[in-house]
Amino acid sequence: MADVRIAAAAFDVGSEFAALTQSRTDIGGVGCFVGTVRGAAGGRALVALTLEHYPEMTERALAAIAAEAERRWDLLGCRLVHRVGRMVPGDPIVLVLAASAHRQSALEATAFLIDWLKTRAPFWKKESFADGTETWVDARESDDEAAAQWGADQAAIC
Amino acid sequence: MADVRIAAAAFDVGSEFAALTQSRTDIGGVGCFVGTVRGAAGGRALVALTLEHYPEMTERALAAIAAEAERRWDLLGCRLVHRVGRMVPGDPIVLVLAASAHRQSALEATAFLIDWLKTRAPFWKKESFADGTETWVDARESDDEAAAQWGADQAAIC
Amino acid sequence: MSDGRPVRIRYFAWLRERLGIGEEQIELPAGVATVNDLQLWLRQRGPAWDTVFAMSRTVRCAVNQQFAGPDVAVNPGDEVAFFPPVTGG
Amino acid sequence: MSDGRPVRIRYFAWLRERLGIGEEQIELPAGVATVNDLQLWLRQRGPAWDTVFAMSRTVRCAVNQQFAGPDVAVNPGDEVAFFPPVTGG
Repeated sequence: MADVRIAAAAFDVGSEFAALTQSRTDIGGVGCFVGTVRGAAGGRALVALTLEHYPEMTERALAAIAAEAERRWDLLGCRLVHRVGRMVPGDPIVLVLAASAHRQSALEATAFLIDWLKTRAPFWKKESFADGTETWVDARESDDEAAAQWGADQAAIC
Repeated sequence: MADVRIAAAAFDVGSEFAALTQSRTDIGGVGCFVGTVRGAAGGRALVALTLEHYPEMTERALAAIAAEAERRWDLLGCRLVHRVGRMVPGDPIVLVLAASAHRQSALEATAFLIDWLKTRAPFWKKESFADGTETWVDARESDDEAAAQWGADQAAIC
Repeated sequence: MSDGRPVRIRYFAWLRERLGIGEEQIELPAGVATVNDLQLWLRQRGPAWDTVFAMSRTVRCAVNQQFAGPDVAVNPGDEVAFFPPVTGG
Repeated sequence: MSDGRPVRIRYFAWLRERLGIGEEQIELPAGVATVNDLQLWLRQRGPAWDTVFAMSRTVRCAVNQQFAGPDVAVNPGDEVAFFPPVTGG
Protein backbone atom coordinates (compact mmCIF):
# COMPACT_ATOMS: atom_id res chain seq x y z
CA MET A 1 0.00 0.00 0.00
CA ALA A 2 2.86 2.33 0.77
CA ASP A 3 4.39 4.32 -2.04
CA VAL A 4 8.09 5.13 -1.72
CA ARG A 5 10.22 7.00 -4.22
CA ILE A 6 13.70 8.42 -4.71
CA ALA A 7 13.54 11.63 -6.72
CA ALA A 8 16.32 13.49 -8.50
CA ALA A 9 14.06 16.44 -9.25
CA ALA A 10 12.07 18.61 -6.83
CA PHE A 11 8.68 17.19 -5.87
CA ASP A 12 5.40 19.05 -5.52
CA VAL A 13 3.67 18.73 -2.15
CA GLY A 14 0.19 19.31 -3.61
CA SER A 15 0.63 16.62 -6.25
CA GLU A 16 1.88 14.10 -3.71
CA PHE A 17 -1.03 14.88 -1.39
CA ALA A 18 -3.49 14.54 -4.28
CA ALA A 19 -1.97 11.22 -5.38
CA LEU A 20 -2.51 9.83 -1.88
CA THR A 21 -6.03 11.12 -1.30
CA GLN A 22 -7.67 11.34 -4.74
CA SER A 23 -11.04 9.56 -4.95
CA ARG A 24 -10.68 8.31 -1.37
CA THR A 25 -13.59 8.64 1.05
CA ASP A 26 -12.24 6.39 3.80
CA ILE A 27 -9.53 8.81 4.93
CA GLY A 28 -10.31 11.12 7.85
CA GLY A 29 -6.91 12.71 8.37
CA VAL A 30 -3.57 13.05 6.64
CA GLY A 31 -0.37 13.87 8.50
CA CYS A 32 2.51 15.31 6.56
CA PHE A 33 6.08 16.39 7.11
CA VAL A 34 8.29 18.17 4.61
CA GLY A 35 11.97 18.73 5.30
CA THR A 36 13.55 21.68 3.50
CA VAL A 37 17.07 22.96 2.88
CA ARG A 38 18.02 25.81 5.21
CA GLY A 39 20.16 28.69 4.02
CA ALA A 40 22.63 28.46 6.87
CA ALA A 41 24.33 25.80 9.00
CA GLY A 42 26.32 26.53 12.12
CA GLY A 43 26.02 30.24 11.38
CA ARG A 44 27.59 29.93 7.92
CA ALA A 45 25.79 30.66 4.65
CA LEU A 46 24.96 27.53 2.71
CA VAL A 47 24.84 27.53 -1.09
CA ALA A 48 23.95 23.91 -1.70
CA LEU A 49 23.16 20.59 -0.07
CA THR A 50 24.09 17.39 -1.88
CA LEU A 51 22.41 14.13 -0.97
CA GLU A 52 24.31 10.93 -1.69
CA HIS A 53 22.60 7.59 -1.29
CA TYR A 54 23.10 3.85 -1.77
CA PRO A 55 20.73 3.29 -4.68
CA GLU A 56 20.12 -0.46 -4.45
CA MET A 57 19.49 -0.22 -0.71
CA THR A 58 17.54 3.01 -0.45
CA GLU A 59 14.16 1.99 -1.80
CA ARG A 60 14.34 -1.25 0.14
CA ALA A 61 15.03 0.70 3.34
CA LEU A 62 12.20 3.16 2.68
CA ALA A 63 9.79 0.31 1.96
CA ALA A 64 10.81 -1.42 5.21
CA ILE A 65 10.26 1.79 7.20
CA ALA A 66 6.83 2.31 5.63
CA ALA A 67 5.93 -1.34 6.27
CA GLU A 68 6.83 -0.93 9.94
CA ALA A 69 4.57 2.15 10.19
CA GLU A 70 1.75 0.18 8.57
CA ARG A 71 2.32 -2.61 11.08
CA ARG A 72 2.12 -0.21 14.04
CA TRP A 73 -0.77 2.02 12.93
CA ASP A 74 -3.96 1.43 11.00
CA LEU A 75 -2.94 3.46 7.97
CA LEU A 76 -5.00 3.98 4.83
CA GLY A 77 -2.06 5.29 2.87
CA CYS A 78 1.61 6.09 3.29
CA ARG A 79 3.96 7.94 0.97
CA LEU A 80 7.67 8.67 1.25
CA VAL A 81 9.60 10.75 -1.26
CA HIS A 82 13.28 11.54 -0.76
CA ARG A 83 15.40 13.61 -3.07
CA VAL A 84 19.00 12.88 -3.99
CA GLY A 85 21.60 15.05 -5.74
CA ARG A 86 22.21 18.76 -5.45
CA MET A 87 19.65 21.09 -3.82
CA VAL A 88 19.64 24.76 -2.90
CA PRO A 89 18.23 26.52 0.17
CA GLY A 90 14.44 26.48 0.19
CA ASP A 91 14.21 23.21 -1.76
CA PRO A 92 12.21 20.34 -0.29
CA ILE A 93 14.36 17.32 0.61
CA VAL A 94 11.92 14.79 1.99
CA LEU A 95 8.18 14.26 2.14
CA VAL A 96 6.28 11.99 4.52
CA LEU A 97 2.52 11.45 4.20
CA ALA A 98 0.44 9.16 6.40
CA ALA A 99 -3.32 8.82 6.05
CA SER A 100 -5.70 7.23 8.50
CA ALA A 101 -9.33 7.25 9.53
CA HIS A 102 -8.37 9.32 12.59
CA ARG A 103 -5.89 12.09 13.18
CA GLN A 104 -3.89 10.57 16.01
CA SER A 105 -2.70 7.59 13.96
CA ALA A 106 -1.89 9.84 11.02
CA LEU A 107 0.17 12.26 13.12
CA GLU A 108 1.96 9.61 15.15
CA ALA A 109 2.86 7.65 12.03
CA THR A 110 4.16 10.82 10.38
CA ALA A 111 6.49 11.52 13.32
CA PHE A 112 7.61 7.89 13.40
CA LEU A 113 8.31 7.80 9.66
CA ILE A 114 10.55 10.86 9.64
CA ASP A 115 12.37 9.74 12.81
CA TRP A 116 13.13 6.32 11.37
CA LEU A 117 13.91 7.70 7.95
CA LYS A 118 16.57 9.93 9.48
CA THR A 119 18.31 7.03 11.19
CA ARG A 120 17.59 3.99 9.00
CA ALA A 121 17.78 4.98 5.36
CA PRO A 122 21.16 5.23 3.58
CA PHE A 123 21.36 8.93 2.73
CA TRP A 124 24.27 11.26 3.46
CA LYS A 125 24.22 15.05 3.35
CA LYS A 126 27.11 17.22 2.24
CA GLU A 127 26.93 20.95 2.83
CA SER A 128 28.55 23.42 0.41
CA PHE A 129 29.21 26.81 1.96
CA ALA A 130 29.48 30.25 0.44
CA ASP A 131 33.22 30.32 1.30
CA GLY A 132 33.84 27.33 -0.95
CA THR A 133 34.26 24.73 1.77
CA GLU A 134 32.31 21.49 1.88
CA THR A 135 31.45 19.35 4.91
CA TRP A 136 29.72 16.03 5.39
CA VAL A 137 26.94 16.48 7.94
CA ASP A 138 27.50 14.59 11.20
CA ALA A 139 24.78 12.31 12.48
CA ARG A 140 23.04 13.85 15.46
CA GLU A 141 22.52 12.10 18.76
CA SER A 142 19.15 13.83 19.04
CA ASP A 143 18.05 11.96 15.90
CA ASP A 144 19.06 8.65 17.46
CA GLU A 145 17.16 9.56 20.61
CA ALA A 146 14.08 10.54 18.60
CA ALA A 147 14.21 7.23 16.75
CA ALA A 148 14.81 5.27 19.96
CA GLN A 149 11.61 6.59 21.55
CA TRP A 150 9.68 4.42 19.08
CA GLY A 151 11.34 1.32 20.48
CA ALA A 152 13.63 1.13 17.51
CA ASP A 153 15.35 -2.21 17.14
CA GLN A 154 18.89 -0.84 17.27
CA ALA A 155 20.28 -4.37 16.94
CA ALA A 156 19.60 -4.06 13.23
CA ILE A 157 22.10 -1.22 12.91
CA CYS A 158 25.79 -1.99 13.22
CA MET B 1 2.96 35.91 11.77
CA ALA B 2 0.22 33.28 11.79
CA ASP B 3 -2.22 33.25 8.92
CA VAL B 4 -5.75 32.04 9.75
CA ARG B 5 -8.67 31.85 7.35
CA ILE B 6 -12.26 30.67 7.14
CA ALA B 7 -13.00 29.31 3.66
CA ALA B 8 -16.34 28.62 2.01
CA ALA B 9 -14.66 26.94 -0.97
CA ALA B 10 -12.28 23.99 -1.02
CA PHE B 11 -8.64 24.86 -0.42
CA ASP B 12 -5.60 23.50 -2.20
CA VAL B 13 -2.96 21.91 0.02
CA GLY B 14 -0.12 22.66 -2.42
CA SER B 15 -1.02 26.35 -2.67
CA GLU B 16 -1.24 26.70 1.10
CA PHE B 17 2.11 24.98 1.55
CA ALA B 18 3.66 27.23 -1.11
CA ALA B 19 2.24 30.37 0.48
CA LEU B 20 3.88 29.44 3.77
CA THR B 21 7.28 28.41 2.43
CA GLN B 22 7.85 30.45 -0.74
CA SER B 23 11.17 32.33 -0.80
CA ARG B 24 11.97 31.14 2.72
CA THR B 25 15.39 29.71 3.50
CA ASP B 26 15.11 29.72 7.29
CA ILE B 27 12.61 26.86 7.48
CA GLY B 28 13.95 23.34 8.08
CA GLY B 29 10.70 21.44 8.47
CA VAL B 30 6.99 21.87 7.94
CA GLY B 31 4.39 19.81 9.76
CA CYS B 32 0.96 19.54 8.25
CA PHE B 33 -2.40 18.01 9.05
CA VAL B 34 -5.39 17.87 6.74
CA GLY B 35 -8.76 16.64 7.97
CA THR B 36 -11.05 15.21 5.31
CA VAL B 37 -14.73 14.22 5.09
CA ARG B 38 -15.23 10.47 5.42
CA GLY B 39 -17.89 8.68 3.39
CA ALA B 40 -19.40 6.90 6.38
CA ALA B 41 -20.14 7.60 10.04
CA GLY B 42 -21.23 4.95 12.51
CA GLY B 43 -21.52 2.47 9.65
CA ARG B 44 -23.98 4.64 7.70
CA ALA B 45 -23.28 6.17 4.30
CA LEU B 46 -22.73 9.92 4.47
CA VAL B 47 -23.71 12.18 1.60
CA ALA B 48 -22.67 15.52 3.06
CA LEU B 49 -21.14 17.26 6.04
CA THR B 50 -22.22 20.80 6.87
CA LEU B 51 -20.04 23.02 9.02
CA GLU B 52 -21.75 25.79 10.94
CA HIS B 53 -19.68 28.39 12.74
CA TYR B 54 -19.94 31.60 14.75
CA PRO B 55 -18.45 34.02 12.24
CA GLU B 56 -17.45 36.92 14.50
CA MET B 57 -15.82 34.55 16.96
CA THR B 58 -14.18 32.01 14.66
CA GLU B 59 -11.24 33.97 13.28
CA ARG B 60 -10.55 35.38 16.72
CA ALA B 61 -10.50 31.84 18.15
CA LEU B 62 -8.21 30.55 15.40
CA ALA B 63 -5.84 33.49 15.84
CA ALA B 64 -5.72 32.83 19.60
CA ILE B 65 -4.93 29.14 19.02
CA ALA B 66 -2.16 30.00 16.55
CA ALA B 67 -0.75 32.61 18.96
CA GLU B 68 -0.61 30.01 21.72
CA ALA B 69 1.34 27.64 19.43
CA GLU B 70 3.75 30.45 18.58
CA ARG B 71 4.19 31.12 22.28
CA ARG B 72 5.00 27.46 23.01
CA TRP B 73 7.22 26.63 20.02
CA ASP B 74 9.77 28.57 18.02
CA LEU B 75 7.72 28.66 14.83
CA LEU B 76 8.74 30.33 11.58
CA GLY B 77 5.23 30.16 10.17
CA CYS B 78 1.79 28.91 11.06
CA ARG B 79 -1.30 28.60 8.88
CA LEU B 80 -4.84 27.48 9.73
CA VAL B 81 -7.59 27.14 7.15
CA HIS B 82 -11.03 25.84 8.11
CA ARG B 83 -13.92 25.37 5.74
CA VAL B 84 -17.54 26.16 6.51
CA GLY B 85 -20.73 25.22 4.67
CA ARG B 86 -21.58 22.02 2.84
CA MET B 87 -18.91 19.46 1.94
CA VAL B 88 -18.99 15.99 0.43
CA PRO B 89 -16.94 12.87 1.27
CA GLY B 90 -13.30 13.29 0.23
CA ASP B 91 -13.34 17.07 0.65
CA PRO B 92 -10.74 18.67 2.88
CA ILE B 93 -12.23 20.33 5.99
CA VAL B 94 -9.26 21.75 7.82
CA LEU B 95 -5.61 22.46 7.19
CA VAL B 96 -2.90 23.03 9.79
CA LEU B 97 0.65 24.02 8.80
CA ALA B 98 3.49 24.73 11.23
CA ALA B 99 7.00 25.58 10.08
CA SER B 100 10.12 25.60 12.19
CA ALA B 101 13.89 25.33 11.90
CA HIS B 102 13.64 21.77 13.24
CA ARG B 103 11.18 18.96 12.74
CA GLN B 104 10.23 18.28 16.34
CA SER B 105 8.81 21.77 16.92
CA ALA B 106 6.98 21.66 13.61
CA LEU B 107 5.38 18.27 14.33
CA GLU B 108 4.50 18.99 17.95
CA ALA B 109 2.94 22.33 17.04
CA THR B 110 0.92 20.65 14.28
CA ALA B 111 -0.53 18.13 16.73
CA PHE B 112 -1.22 20.85 19.27
CA LEU B 113 -2.95 23.09 16.73
CA ILE B 114 -5.38 20.44 15.52
CA ASP B 115 -6.10 19.26 19.08
CA TRP B 116 -6.92 22.77 20.27
CA LEU B 117 -8.75 23.65 17.10
CA LYS B 118 -11.07 20.68 17.68
CA THR B 119 -11.96 21.80 21.20
CA ARG B 120 -11.62 25.60 21.17
CA ALA B 121 -12.94 26.96 17.90
CA PRO B 122 -16.69 27.50 17.38
CA PHE B 123 -17.49 25.05 14.59
CA TRP B 124 -20.28 22.48 14.57
CA LYS B 125 -20.63 19.53 12.21
CA LYS B 126 -23.91 18.18 10.91
CA GLU B 127 -23.94 14.87 9.07
CA SER B 128 -26.41 14.20 6.24
CA PHE B 129 -26.92 10.52 5.57
CA ALA B 130 -27.95 8.65 2.45
CA ASP B 131 -31.26 7.70 4.11
CA GLY B 132 -32.21 11.38 4.39
CA THR B 133 -31.60 11.78 8.11
CA GLU B 134 -29.38 14.48 9.57
CA THR B 135 -27.48 14.47 12.87
CA TRP B 136 -25.37 16.98 14.73
CA VAL B 137 -22.06 15.37 15.57
CA ASP B 138 -21.47 14.88 19.30
CA ALA B 139 -18.29 16.19 20.85
CA ARG B 140 -15.92 13.35 21.66
CA GLU B 141 -14.31 12.83 25.03
CA SER B 142 -11.20 11.62 23.24
CA ASP B 143 -10.85 15.08 21.71
CA ASP B 144 -11.05 16.69 25.14
CA GLU B 145 -8.42 14.27 26.41
CA ALA B 146 -6.16 15.00 23.45
CA ALA B 147 -6.47 18.73 24.08
CA ALA B 148 -5.94 18.32 27.83
CA GLN B 149 -2.57 16.63 27.32
CA TRP B 150 -1.22 20.02 26.21
CA GLY B 151 -2.10 21.49 29.59
CA ALA B 152 -5.12 23.19 28.12
CA ASP B 153 -6.51 25.93 30.30
CA GLN B 154 -9.98 24.43 30.62
CA ALA B 155 -11.06 27.31 32.86
CA ALA B 156 -11.53 29.35 29.71
CA ILE B 157 -14.29 27.00 28.52
CA CYS B 158 -17.62 27.07 30.31
CA MET C 1 -28.92 46.67 35.59
CA SER C 2 -30.06 47.92 32.21
CA ASP C 3 -28.80 51.14 30.73
CA GLY C 4 -31.15 50.81 27.77
CA ARG C 5 -28.70 49.06 25.46
CA PRO C 6 -29.97 45.59 24.52
CA VAL C 7 -28.19 42.28 24.95
CA ARG C 8 -27.80 40.36 21.71
CA ILE C 9 -28.28 36.62 22.16
CA ARG C 10 -27.22 34.10 19.52
CA TYR C 11 -27.91 30.40 19.20
CA PHE C 12 -25.95 27.87 17.14
CA ALA C 13 -26.22 24.30 15.83
CA TRP C 14 -28.88 22.15 17.53
CA LEU C 15 -29.76 24.85 20.05
CA ARG C 16 -30.68 27.13 17.15
CA GLU C 17 -32.75 24.39 15.54
CA ARG C 18 -34.55 23.26 18.71
CA LEU C 19 -35.32 26.78 19.85
CA GLY C 20 -36.25 27.88 16.34
CA ILE C 21 -34.27 31.09 16.64
CA GLY C 22 -30.78 32.15 15.52
CA GLU C 23 -30.57 35.43 17.36
CA GLU C 24 -32.55 38.01 19.24
CA GLN C 25 -32.09 41.24 21.14
CA ILE C 26 -33.48 41.60 24.64
CA GLU C 27 -33.54 44.23 27.33
CA LEU C 28 -31.41 42.76 30.15
CA PRO C 29 -34.03 41.48 32.64
CA ALA C 30 -33.95 42.70 36.23
CA GLY C 31 -31.85 40.40 38.40
CA VAL C 32 -29.85 38.95 35.52
CA ALA C 33 -26.16 39.65 36.10
CA THR C 34 -24.37 36.48 34.91
CA VAL C 35 -24.49 33.81 32.23
CA ASN C 36 -26.11 31.47 34.74
CA ASP C 37 -28.79 34.07 35.59
CA LEU C 38 -29.54 34.51 31.91
CA GLN C 39 -29.89 30.76 31.37
CA LEU C 40 -32.32 30.51 34.31
CA TRP C 41 -34.32 33.39 32.89
CA LEU C 42 -34.44 31.82 29.40
CA ARG C 43 -35.64 28.47 30.83
CA GLN C 44 -38.82 30.18 32.03
CA ARG C 45 -39.87 30.89 28.45
CA GLY C 46 -41.42 27.46 27.99
CA PRO C 47 -40.80 23.71 27.81
CA ALA C 48 -38.42 23.79 24.80
CA TRP C 49 -36.27 26.42 26.48
CA ASP C 50 -36.35 24.63 29.78
CA THR C 51 -35.33 21.34 28.17
CA VAL C 52 -32.46 22.80 26.13
CA PHE C 53 -30.93 24.75 28.99
CA ALA C 54 -31.47 21.91 31.47
CA MET C 55 -28.74 20.07 29.54
CA SER C 56 -26.13 22.13 31.26
CA ARG C 57 -23.36 19.66 30.45
CA THR C 58 -23.97 20.12 26.74
CA VAL C 59 -24.63 23.84 26.53
CA ARG C 60 -21.61 26.10 26.16
CA CYS C 61 -21.53 29.87 26.19
CA ALA C 62 -19.52 32.80 24.91
CA VAL C 63 -19.78 36.43 26.03
CA ASN C 64 -18.50 38.93 23.50
CA GLN C 65 -16.99 36.09 21.45
CA GLN C 66 -14.99 34.65 24.32
CA PHE C 67 -15.82 31.29 25.88
CA ALA C 68 -17.51 32.06 29.21
CA GLY C 69 -18.37 30.04 32.31
CA PRO C 70 -21.66 30.36 34.24
CA ASP C 71 -20.31 33.04 36.56
CA VAL C 72 -19.17 35.43 33.84
CA ALA C 73 -20.98 38.79 33.99
CA VAL C 74 -23.54 39.83 31.38
CA ASN C 75 -23.97 43.57 30.85
CA PRO C 76 -26.06 45.77 28.58
CA GLY C 77 -24.55 45.87 25.09
CA ASP C 78 -22.98 42.42 25.41
CA GLU C 79 -23.30 39.66 22.87
CA VAL C 80 -24.05 36.31 24.49
CA ALA C 81 -23.99 33.06 22.48
CA PHE C 82 -25.24 29.59 23.44
CA PHE C 83 -24.14 26.49 21.56
CA PRO C 84 -23.22 22.80 21.95
CA PRO C 85 -19.63 21.66 22.58
CA VAL C 86 -17.65 22.45 19.46
CA THR C 87 -17.02 19.73 16.87
CA GLY C 88 -14.84 21.35 14.22
CA GLY C 89 -11.51 20.26 12.81
CA MET D 1 36.16 -19.76 2.18
CA SER D 2 36.15 -18.61 -1.41
CA ASP D 3 34.17 -20.41 -4.09
CA GLY D 4 35.59 -18.14 -6.78
CA ARG D 5 32.76 -15.60 -6.72
CA PRO D 6 34.05 -12.15 -5.72
CA VAL D 7 32.79 -9.94 -2.90
CA ARG D 8 31.67 -6.51 -4.05
CA ILE D 9 32.65 -3.76 -1.62
CA ARG D 10 31.13 -0.28 -1.79
CA TYR D 11 32.08 2.92 0.00
CA PHE D 12 29.88 5.97 0.52
CA ALA D 13 30.12 9.62 1.60
CA TRP D 14 33.35 10.58 3.38
CA LEU D 15 34.63 6.99 3.40
CA ARG D 16 34.46 7.02 -0.39
CA GLU D 17 36.26 10.37 -0.55
CA ARG D 18 38.99 9.55 1.96
CA LEU D 19 39.69 6.12 0.50
CA GLY D 20 39.46 7.44 -3.06
CA ILE D 21 37.32 4.52 -4.17
CA GLY D 22 33.58 4.02 -4.64
CA GLU D 23 33.57 0.28 -5.16
CA GLU D 24 35.74 -2.71 -5.87
CA GLN D 25 35.52 -6.45 -6.25
CA ILE D 26 37.81 -8.71 -4.26
CA GLU D 27 38.35 -12.40 -3.82
CA LEU D 28 37.30 -13.15 -0.25
CA PRO D 29 40.64 -13.38 1.64
CA ALA D 30 41.46 -16.49 3.60
CA GLY D 31 40.33 -16.19 7.22
CA VAL D 32 37.73 -13.49 6.52
CA ALA D 33 34.30 -14.74 7.59
CA THR D 34 32.58 -11.69 9.10
CA VAL D 35 32.19 -7.94 8.66
CA ASN D 36 34.70 -7.44 11.46
CA ASP D 37 37.22 -9.75 9.78
CA LEU D 38 36.83 -7.82 6.55
CA GLN D 39 37.41 -4.49 8.29
CA LEU D 40 40.58 -5.81 9.94
CA TRP D 41 41.81 -7.07 6.59
CA LEU D 42 41.08 -3.71 4.88
CA ARG D 43 42.98 -1.80 7.60
CA GLN D 44 46.17 -3.57 6.58
CA ARG D 45 46.07 -1.90 3.17
CA GLY D 46 47.75 1.27 4.44
CA PRO D 47 47.50 4.30 6.73
CA ALA D 48 44.36 5.82 5.10
CA TRP D 49 42.53 2.51 5.41
CA ASP D 50 43.70 1.97 8.92
CA THR D 51 42.60 5.44 9.98
CA VAL D 52 39.14 5.24 8.41
CA PHE D 53 38.30 1.81 9.83
CA ALA D 54 39.79 2.63 13.21
CA MET D 55 36.85 5.00 13.64
CA SER D 56 34.63 2.08 14.46
CA ARG D 57 32.00 4.26 16.10
CA THR D 58 31.47 6.19 12.89
CA VAL D 59 31.69 3.43 10.32
CA ARG D 60 28.48 1.56 9.56
CA CYS D 61 28.02 -1.47 7.36
CA ALA D 62 25.46 -3.23 5.23
CA VAL D 63 25.65 -6.76 3.83
CA ASN D 64 23.48 -7.36 0.79
CA GLN D 65 21.75 -4.02 1.39
CA GLN D 66 20.79 -4.79 4.98
CA PHE D 67 22.38 -2.97 7.93
CA ALA D 68 24.85 -5.41 9.46
CA GLY D 69 26.77 -5.56 12.73
CA PRO D 70 30.42 -6.66 13.04
CA ASP D 71 29.52 -10.32 13.57
CA VAL D 72 27.42 -10.70 10.43
CA ALA D 73 28.85 -13.28 8.01
CA VAL D 74 30.44 -12.31 4.71
CA ASN D 75 30.34 -14.91 1.95
CA PRO D 76 31.47 -15.09 -1.67
CA GLY D 77 29.02 -13.25 -3.90
CA ASP D 78 27.94 -10.85 -1.16
CA GLU D 79 27.81 -7.10 -1.49
CA VAL D 80 29.30 -5.32 1.51
CA ALA D 81 29.01 -1.55 1.98
CA PHE D 82 30.82 0.75 4.40
CA PHE D 83 29.55 4.25 5.17
CA PRO D 84 29.15 6.86 7.93
CA PRO D 85 26.03 7.03 10.11
CA VAL D 86 23.16 8.09 7.87
CA THR D 87 22.07 11.74 7.75
CA GLY D 88 19.07 11.82 5.43
CA GLY D 89 15.63 13.24 5.97
